[in-house]
Amino acid sequence: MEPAELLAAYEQMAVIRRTEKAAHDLFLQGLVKGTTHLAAGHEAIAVGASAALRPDDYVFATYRGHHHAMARGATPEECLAELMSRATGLCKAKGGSMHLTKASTGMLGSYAIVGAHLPMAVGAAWSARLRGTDRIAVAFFGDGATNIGAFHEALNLAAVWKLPVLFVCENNLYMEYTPIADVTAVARPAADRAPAYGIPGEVVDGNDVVAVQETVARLAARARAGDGPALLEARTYRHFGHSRADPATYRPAEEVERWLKHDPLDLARGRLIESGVPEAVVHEADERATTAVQKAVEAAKAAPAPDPDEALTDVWADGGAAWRT
Amino acid sequence: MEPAELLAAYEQMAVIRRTEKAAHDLFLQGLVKGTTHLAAGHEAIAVGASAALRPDDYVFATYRGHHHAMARGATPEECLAELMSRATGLCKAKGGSMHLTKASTGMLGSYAIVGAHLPMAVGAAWSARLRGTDRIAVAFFGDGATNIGAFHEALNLAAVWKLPVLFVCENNLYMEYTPIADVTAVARPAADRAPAYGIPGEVVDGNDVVAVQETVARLAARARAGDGPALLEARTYRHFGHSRADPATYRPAEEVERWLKHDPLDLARGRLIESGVPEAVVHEADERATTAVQKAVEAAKAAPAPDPDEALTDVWADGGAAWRT
Amino acid sequence: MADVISYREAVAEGIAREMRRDPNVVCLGEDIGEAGGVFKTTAGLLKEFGPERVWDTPISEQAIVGAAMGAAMTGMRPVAEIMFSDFLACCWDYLANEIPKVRYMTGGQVTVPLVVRTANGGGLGFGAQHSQATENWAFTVPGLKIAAPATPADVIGMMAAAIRSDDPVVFFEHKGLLAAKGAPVPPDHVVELGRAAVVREGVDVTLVALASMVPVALKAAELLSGEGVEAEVVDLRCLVPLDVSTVLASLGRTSRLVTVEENPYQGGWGATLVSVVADEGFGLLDAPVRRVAGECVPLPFADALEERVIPTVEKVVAAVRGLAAY
Amino acid sequence: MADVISYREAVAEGIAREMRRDPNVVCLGEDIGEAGGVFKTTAGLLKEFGPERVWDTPISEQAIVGAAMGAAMTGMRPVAEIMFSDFLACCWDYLANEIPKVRYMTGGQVTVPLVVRTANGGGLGFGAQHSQATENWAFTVPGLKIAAPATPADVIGMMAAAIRSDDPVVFFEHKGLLAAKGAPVPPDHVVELGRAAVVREGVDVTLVALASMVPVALKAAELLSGEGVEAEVVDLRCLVPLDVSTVLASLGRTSRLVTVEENPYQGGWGATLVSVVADEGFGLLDAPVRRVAGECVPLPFADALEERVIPTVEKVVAAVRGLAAY
Ligand SMILES: Cc1ncc(C[n+]2csc(CCOP(=O)(O)OP(=O)(O)O)c2C)c(N)n1
Ligand SMILES: Cc1ncc(C[n+]2csc(CCOP(=O)(O)OP(=O)(O)O)c2C)c(N)n1
Ligand SMILES: [Mg+2]
Ligand SMILES: [Mg+2]
Repeated sequence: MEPAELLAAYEQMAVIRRTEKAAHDLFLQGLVKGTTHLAAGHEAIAVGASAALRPDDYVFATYRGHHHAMARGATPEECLAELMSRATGLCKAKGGSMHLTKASTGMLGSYAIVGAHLPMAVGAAWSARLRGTDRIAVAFFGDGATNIGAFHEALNLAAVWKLPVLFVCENNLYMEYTPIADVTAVARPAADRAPAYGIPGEVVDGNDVVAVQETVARLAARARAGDGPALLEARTYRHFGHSRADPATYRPAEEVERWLKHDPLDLARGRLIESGVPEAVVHEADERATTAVQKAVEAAKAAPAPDPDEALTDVWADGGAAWRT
Repeated sequence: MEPAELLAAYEQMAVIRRTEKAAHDLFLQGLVKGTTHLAAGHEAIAVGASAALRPDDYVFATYRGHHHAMARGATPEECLAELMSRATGLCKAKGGSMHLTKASTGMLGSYAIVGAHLPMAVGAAWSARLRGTDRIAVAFFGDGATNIGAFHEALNLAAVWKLPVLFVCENNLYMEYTPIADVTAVARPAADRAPAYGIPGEVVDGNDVVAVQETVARLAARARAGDGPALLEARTYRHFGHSRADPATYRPAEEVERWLKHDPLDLARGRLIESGVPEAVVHEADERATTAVQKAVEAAKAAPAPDPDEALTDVWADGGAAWRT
Repeated sequence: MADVISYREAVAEGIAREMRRDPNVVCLGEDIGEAGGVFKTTAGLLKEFGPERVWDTPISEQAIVGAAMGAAMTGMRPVAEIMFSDFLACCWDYLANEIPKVRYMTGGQVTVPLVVRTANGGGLGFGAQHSQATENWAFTVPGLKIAAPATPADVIGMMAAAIRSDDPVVFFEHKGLLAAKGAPVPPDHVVELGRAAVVREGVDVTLVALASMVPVALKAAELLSGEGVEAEVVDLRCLVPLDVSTVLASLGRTSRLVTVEENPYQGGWGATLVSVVADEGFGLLDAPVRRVAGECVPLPFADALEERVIPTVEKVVAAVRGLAAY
Repeated sequence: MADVISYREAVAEGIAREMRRDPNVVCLGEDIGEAGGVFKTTAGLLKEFGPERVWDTPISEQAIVGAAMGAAMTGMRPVAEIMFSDFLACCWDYLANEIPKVRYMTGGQVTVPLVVRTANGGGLGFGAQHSQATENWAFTVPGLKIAAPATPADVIGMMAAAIRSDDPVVFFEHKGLLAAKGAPVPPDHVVELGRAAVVREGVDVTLVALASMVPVALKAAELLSGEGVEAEVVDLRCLVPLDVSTVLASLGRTSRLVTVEENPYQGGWGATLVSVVADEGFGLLDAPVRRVAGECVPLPFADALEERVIPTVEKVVAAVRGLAAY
């Protein structure tokens, strides 16, 4: 990554981090209903991958997907408005935190059933190929998803059909409250499964935005060239609990400390300074991020609630919800 | 295997072969309704494995399961009566060819949804352990089952919980009409997946009853001793088509010929003669098998049809079918 | 054009017509290519359209339907085959939680124009795991259109409508009807989804049926005619959209309703129709509403047992006779 | 004994009572051990019974329920948790094709004494994939018993009956009721499956409800009482066995039926109940039967939208008022 690119990536990560913090606070204030699964700590995966993808590629994410939505073009305001049940939300307040989607920029959805979107990404890659494009598809998922059936079916089909799809596991060491190591037969839940599908399996530091960008770029180029899928395991850690107000007390303090020291923003900042970018410039990026998110919070708060009758639209392609004639 | 054991195994295989042939003929005569999936060619896997198991172990099989039912104690008459919709059938004519079950001898069922019984076998092994026994469970399944989600979930759970369960894949190179190689990312659909679960994966000649017996005995001892599951891929070939009257024209003539020459009965017969058993003795075993199956066919034909009201029993443990009070 | 076409041939023909019209229509499923499908309902497609349009898959129902979904969201019109409708259970998450919900939960950002075709129903001695009529499973999930044709012409016409639909459609092909024959079907025959057909007129009772139960109801109507009872028979064709108007209009003439369905009584589609009628048609009814439905047991193997479970002509006749007192 | 017990605590207490009684009862599921379940409905079980009785699993719904089935067939009484009832779709094959059918298709050779517990229902802003009331899915499948308690006492009593049952039971714990409180429950409290409860007496109309809809119906009844309409409220408690007698007996007194269900109208459980009544209770009815059910859309996220979709007290009151003309 060139310094300018890295600075842009840094700022994007800073925006995501602040948006997640805002979402957390708004949840505790009762302004965000239901649940949230915050991605603070995971920013480098979304931003690094996004930097390596083309705008016309397809991305599929999980309920922990705010970072992917924003990395693929959703604004903090759109996201927060959705979380706060506003008519101006990304999904008109019909989706909520777990289903952020921005189809217009290729962010084809956040799915809340573990593993379900991996076959969808396979289908998008298949479609890209059938329509004669060289787009690729990427599915981001958690370590916990590697033990569910859909994972296995998706990887095998992608490999057999040699489709341009990347499977990117965000291994944050935990499912909800249980360590992935307790329930997985191999040490590297994703990478160690790649040989079962005859595809490359790699591990990358998911907190290093440069490493993520480079690795995804390489695997994406391979996929785009027709050499088939790959499985990437990006090691990372979440800064908040699993969801809502989970204090994550099941994680050893020493482990938390170690990972908080290995923060994606800190890492990127270090790289920026190292490459000669003045601290003041980085600071300005931080400031811009802070302001942007503050404005987004205010705008989302000010936005109107949805009309209840909106509940009876959008089932069918004609916009309606009639099930009888 | 001692010669006496091998002779018994040979006779059992001969009985199975003749029963399958009878089932085929009865189907063509319209006396067997629905469908059949014959296991002629697969006999050595059922008989070899059975010889290595204890009578109190648990076995789970597929719709292609006649050989397992008989290897685990079902008589040809019980099986054929079931296929011919007789009240005396193994499952009272409620199950049919695809669901042969003999729970009293640990043959816990034949399941017609590909892959579904693998988790059940895991559960039986878990239960064996929880109840403080050293029983093991075995799931037999086809090559096609290795690409379905339940396979993945079952193997991972068995490995994580280190359960006494063996997964035995009967790789006959085809699913229904499509070669397994066309739709599988690795060359050995079962064995090549074992590393993804950190368990042993082996390949055995599934037409050699001695090799099967020895391999299963070794893996069973391991499982019984608490060393966890294993995945065995037994190479074999079916003599009939996939089901019903399928002529299996999708298989190259050369391939068929090669495999018919590698017949499990011929192989066992060769070994018997080699080990000094007189041809006449083998011939007698053949004759006994022929007579037994002929008698079974006659008995099954003579058996009564089920009372239609039997359809309204056996849903609940109380024997009834009432869904309302 | 051949003199007659079978229901089985109509499936392949219906798909082929749409594949000729629209290059975005692709098929995927187990053994659908060279083998032409285990029911021969995709026979000839690989030959005509080649391997870039007709894809054999592993035994991976989740990947089949999940991939179809991803392709549908990105510009294709996939037609996915699930070999037996019982196996919909193996990919139920896609039918229940993903495909019917993604348009709604994204606030209308994406559409999922796909068809999931599947061989449905009993009566062939295939046992408990290969014989169910599962259209009622799909009926529990808002967001799926549900088609279940009873004739070759409807197979072609409804297949056209299903593939052209921008909404997801589950298309139930009844195994018991595959050999049924019908008149050849004119080019560009389209049967709009959600239009029931009055396939026999009558004034004494309305029989509402679907798929294989349509011929059963028609035969019952014939027998009843001999007894002086003229039954009107409505072929629903679709469960969603559900053509309530046609049913209520028929009841306006007959004042009596008997539904004929292969689903088990508990949770069968007839229940929903009856509940609409018990509300909106209360004033029309002269007699109790009867449902001739499957018994609430798994499907048994033996013919004699299966007949005890699945509705038959005799059971329909008996149900109608039972209303004579009113 | 504490003064009150919450529905949430009642789940853990109900399981614990049976685990104390019977060493063959074991639990498995995601995050049920140390974490006590994401809804804290298994809190304390690991501590009391240890890791050989309480097993954390990978995210593998098929393996969880499939393993429970294999264990149940071989002498154990497993209690499997599926975290949200929406995820039943991920192991639907076991619920639809395996567990309810194996006894029947083996001619009665095996039984499957297991409980699948799951957090059900909406109203909490969890969105389309975590909010469904899916008891109607199970209701399409003969061979499953279906329990859905509305009070802490019933949770304990029905949990005892479910775990002791030799038949498979799907046990729906309503997320919206978890915080509800009730009186402490005496030792060995067992509520037989298939017995509805008349939870309020009345003579003008019968409201039949289940789980979280029971308090909704009760509140509606109170409001209606102020208008001079006395509603009888029946808590069904189970869908299978379905207590038709209690409902018909109530109708004998009231002649009017309104069902209150969280399922979508299409394919909801109320439909089957109404169809029984439209047949066997035809002579009792003075008015149309009304179903207050979920709208036929996925569950939306925002509170304002979700309330538009799920039955509310107002909707029940309006439905009953609508019958005043009869
Ligand atoms: C099929 C399914 N099972 C269970 C859940 C409940 N659940 C939601 S998130 C989660 C943990 C997922 O862990 P992981 O895949 O590691 O992702 P992370 O949350 O750590 O990003 C679970 C079990 C679900 N959503 N879907
Ligand atoms: C989940 C599921 N999908 C599809 C089928 C239809 N089907 C029955 S047998 C079969 C082929 C299975 O092949 P394999 O596992 O190799 O076993 P074999 O028949 O060769 O013994 C298929 C696709 C099924 N029964 N279950
Ligand atoms: Mg994780
Ligand atoms: Mg095979």
